[in-house]
Amino acid sequence: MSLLEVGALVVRYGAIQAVRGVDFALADGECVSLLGANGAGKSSTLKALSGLMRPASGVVHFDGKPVTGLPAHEMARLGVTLVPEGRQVFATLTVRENLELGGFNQPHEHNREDLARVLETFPPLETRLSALAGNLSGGEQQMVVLGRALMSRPRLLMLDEPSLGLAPLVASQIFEVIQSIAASGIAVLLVEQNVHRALGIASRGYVLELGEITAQGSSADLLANEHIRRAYLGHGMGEGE
Amino acid sequence: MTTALTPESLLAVSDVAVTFGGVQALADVSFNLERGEILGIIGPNGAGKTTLFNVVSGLVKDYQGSVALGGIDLRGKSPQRIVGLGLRRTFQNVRLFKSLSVMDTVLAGQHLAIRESVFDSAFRTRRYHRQEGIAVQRAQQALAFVGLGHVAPGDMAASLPYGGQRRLEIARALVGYPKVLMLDEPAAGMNATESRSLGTMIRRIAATGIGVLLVEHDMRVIMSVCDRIVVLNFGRVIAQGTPEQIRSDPAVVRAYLGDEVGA
Amino acid sequence: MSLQELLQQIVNGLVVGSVYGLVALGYTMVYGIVRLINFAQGALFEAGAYLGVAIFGLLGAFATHQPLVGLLIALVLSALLTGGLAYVVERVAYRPLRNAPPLAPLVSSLATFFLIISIIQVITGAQPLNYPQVLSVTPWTIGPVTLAPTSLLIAVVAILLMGGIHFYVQRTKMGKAMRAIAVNRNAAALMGINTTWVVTFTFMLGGAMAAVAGVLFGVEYGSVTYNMGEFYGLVAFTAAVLGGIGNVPGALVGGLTVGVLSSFATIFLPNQWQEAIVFAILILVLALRPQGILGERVAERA
Amino acid sequence: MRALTLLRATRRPVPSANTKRALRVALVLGTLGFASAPYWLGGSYFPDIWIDMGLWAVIGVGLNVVIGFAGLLDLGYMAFYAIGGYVFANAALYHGFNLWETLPVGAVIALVSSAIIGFPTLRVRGDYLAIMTLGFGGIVYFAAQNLTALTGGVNGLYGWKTPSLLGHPFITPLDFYPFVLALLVLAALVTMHLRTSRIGRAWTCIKDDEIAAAASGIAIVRYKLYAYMLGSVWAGLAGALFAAKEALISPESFTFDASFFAVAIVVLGGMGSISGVIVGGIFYVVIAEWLSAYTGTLSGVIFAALLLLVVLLRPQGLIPYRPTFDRRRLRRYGLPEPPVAADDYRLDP
Repeated sequence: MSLLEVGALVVRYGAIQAVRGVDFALADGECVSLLGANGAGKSSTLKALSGLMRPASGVVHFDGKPVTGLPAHEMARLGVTLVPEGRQVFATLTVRENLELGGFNQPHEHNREDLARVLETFPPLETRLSALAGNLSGGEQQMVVLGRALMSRPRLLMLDEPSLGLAPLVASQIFEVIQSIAASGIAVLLVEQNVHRALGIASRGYVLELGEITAQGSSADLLANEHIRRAYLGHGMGEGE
Repeated sequence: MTTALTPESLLAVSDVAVTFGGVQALADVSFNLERGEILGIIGPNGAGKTTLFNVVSGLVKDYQGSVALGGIDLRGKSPQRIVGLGLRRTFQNVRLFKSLSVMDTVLAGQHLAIRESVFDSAFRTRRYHRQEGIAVQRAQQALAFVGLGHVAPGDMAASLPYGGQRRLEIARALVGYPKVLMLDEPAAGMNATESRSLGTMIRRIAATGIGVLLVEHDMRVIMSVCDRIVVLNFGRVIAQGTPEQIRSDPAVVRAYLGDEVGA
Repeated sequence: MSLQELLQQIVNGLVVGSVYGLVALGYTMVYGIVRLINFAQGALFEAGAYLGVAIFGLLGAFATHQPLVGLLIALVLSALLTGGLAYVVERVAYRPLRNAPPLAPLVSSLATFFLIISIIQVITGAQPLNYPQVLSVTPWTIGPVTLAPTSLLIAVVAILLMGGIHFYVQRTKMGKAMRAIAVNRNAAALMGINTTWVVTFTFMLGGAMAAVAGVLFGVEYGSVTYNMGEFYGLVAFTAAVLGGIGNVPGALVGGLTVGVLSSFATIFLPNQWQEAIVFAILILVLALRPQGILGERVAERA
Repeated sequence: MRALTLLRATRRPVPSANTKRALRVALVLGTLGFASAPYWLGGSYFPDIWIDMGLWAVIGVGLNVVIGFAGLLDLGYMAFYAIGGYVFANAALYHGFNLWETLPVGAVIALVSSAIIGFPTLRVRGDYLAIMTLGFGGIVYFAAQNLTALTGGVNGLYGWKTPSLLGHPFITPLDFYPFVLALLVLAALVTMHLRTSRIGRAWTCIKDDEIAAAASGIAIVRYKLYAYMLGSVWAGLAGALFAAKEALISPESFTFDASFFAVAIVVLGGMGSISGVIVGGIFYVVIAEWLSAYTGTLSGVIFAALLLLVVLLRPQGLIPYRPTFDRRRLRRYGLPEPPVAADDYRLDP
């Protein structure tokens, strides 16, 4: 049975329809990638699924229960955790406080265990626990937000462009961590502009164009598909229309 | 790569570098824009396009290198002064004035051109009527130019459908008779038909001699409209050339699709 | 002017300044979390003071026999009731305007302020009301200065409470949630924090502190007037801005500074000008250093 | 170009020309009747009330420039009313100036003082501005109470020679009434004209979106300052007339409460709407006058509650301003009316 089922999801910003009725599903423990050029509607989809935005229409089921339109904090309590685009650490709070906020709804014992695990996953954070998160480098901040997300013991982890603005070497480290998270059995919905990396981690993928799903399939199929290239780099106008 | 300041270029960006709190947002960015040319600026999310726009329009003041508009160095000039020198822009998320009518929106775009004093306005002098008459006529031209010539001038800007709002925003910028027009993702939220007619309009704008700087994610628009394209990644220019050259440039493909795993 | 007089004014200023700081706390916490100048804070201060009068009245003879217990009851009850009032204010006048243009919540909090003090005025008939004397009024003489035991009690209670709030904001889960919301409301919601409730709670906490300040103020001055919320609300706001709005320790620093400065003014200027001094401080700070003494706790968004 | 036909916006149904004309005639007659009421009602009570209404309407019209046009919350507006009043009182008392000679001086001093206070004030953030004007209003109030040499302290100033014009002395309220009316008409006309002009559009732009306004070349701080000045000047003039008519000026007219009521008049009447704020001013005087027979403080409760209700339920006010562009202007400037075809024009300065 699917962990997450999305049906005919529509997201609007005022007059603009950013997501125009997408359907997809994700099984428990599965890692799926959501691909597409900027403005294709990927972030909007994640915002709607995390409860940051109310979908204009459509149905979302999580773990068999209808969760359409639930506010963000309730989605988070159900185990749906979004790591938003652009990192968004709590800049004036310390790294430790950032991580503890991730486990806001977890009992205290969990927090202690999880903090140790997070520090094991991200050794560089160990020495920076009492630093203000805003003073960290981009890579370290990405570790903080990933660690923060893991502290909530997510059942579904949604990542929005985790490699955005990171130097290639740092991005590689982040991808390794994402891979190990996916391997640990947490379901992952990955939005990432680095298509090869994303499909390397995910087993399946969906391609979004102008708010609609235009292709889907296994990662291998999608990588072999000209469709992806087209979605990102486009064709001349008039072609293929 | 050092490009000499070329005063004959309409817009000359030379070796611009910007650092935000230890992060290099832009480095060694140089390009020229000529009269009547459409230059596309593309690159993955976070590549530095917005920062570049902000440098040119004067919102980011702390940068290295130089930006010159029509031979005039823009360093230290306020955004409003740069507008006066002939640079106009539109916004990624349309920013219209919600309590102005369609006509008044385009009149507001002529703020710097209308020459009426407070006294003229308060007492409706002959100069007021003369100035307003010219301004309204120019506004009508601009509205017609962007394809809004049939819209009732008294309708509220916000009552237009989305594509119409985008056009109105362009009219507001055009009516200031800019030398350089910067369009920030004008096709965002448009369907294929709308973005095609937008492309045609951008071409007509350039045909009047305006240099157009176009940031856009819709590759169909970029590839079919631009004369030249500058590709940014991690704040650096990784490629520069015609749409044909860019499309097949391996560095560009890598920037967009990422490295092969293990590569 | 003698040194003795100067020292005396410093002491007086510190006592009343600690009360200002307590009111400033409400402005600063609400501003920090939702970027709203909650004008109603001044009215909540006044409401707290008047509720104190009512509670003392109900306690009757008990308060005379057990003044400290009476005071404690008045403080706690007034804080609870005013906290409840702050809840109503947030629900009615602020929450519906969360996404309205920025002028709307300002005007609505102004209207709320005026509504509350006008209602108090109508009920009490614009007469000053007397506060009972809580402790014996024989002042202590400590070196060159005199200090009433009540004044010391007031300063101690106010400063302890502010310390408590600081600890609460820094150390507890709720406090962390408040600070997280102040930085980034959406990201905080993604942590599973019910941001709506935390905001409401912050309003209530600010209201409760204002009520405590109101009761302490009444005890210190012996009476309350129907328009005290107007002027002292502004004084407390000045204190909040001076300390750095959004900054909890700043509220104390700002409160004490404003208290001492306006107390000094009584030496150098005719009595009525004390009030003008506060306005002058406010305008100078806003014009010259709007981030305040301790600097505004504005997050650089990553 | 087919897609463009979709851009045509829908319009409200237009009432028939006859209905419109009948309504307009009724409105004009009603307004004239109301404005002339002191003459046919007689006595001195009604002219007094009508002058009050007129002055509060002027206050509404002036503050509307600041709040309604430029979107700046000014909580110390009555300070300029005080300044106008005290300038007149001093000029009349110590220099033997007549009201008519003082009015321009009062206006200029209100302009200058608003520029002086506005210059540092308007650079601060929007919400701080409200507080700063509140502080300014407070300072002027305390100055009025305590600068006894200039203001007469709490007792105020009085006892100047009755103003006269062309040998006709002004004694009864009815003598002053036409001038209050004239000031109101002038204020309404001028601000109405400003609204549909370069400066008025700039104010609207700043109110709606400062970033987009700057991108159109509008100097934000300068135009905010203009709004503050061109709004305050009306309070200065009204204050001078008020002092002349009362033959007394004292601090109690400029409390924070008065500034609050001024804001309430603008928000209740309808921000940006000139007819709205005039009705707001009249409404305020009616309520205050009617309630003062029972209790003075109840009007505070009622006005605060009304203000709250309006902000929550009808933020555009009782008589909303409906911005539009009058098609008749096209005819006036000899321009074709839409539709205008794109091919007819080149984009060329």
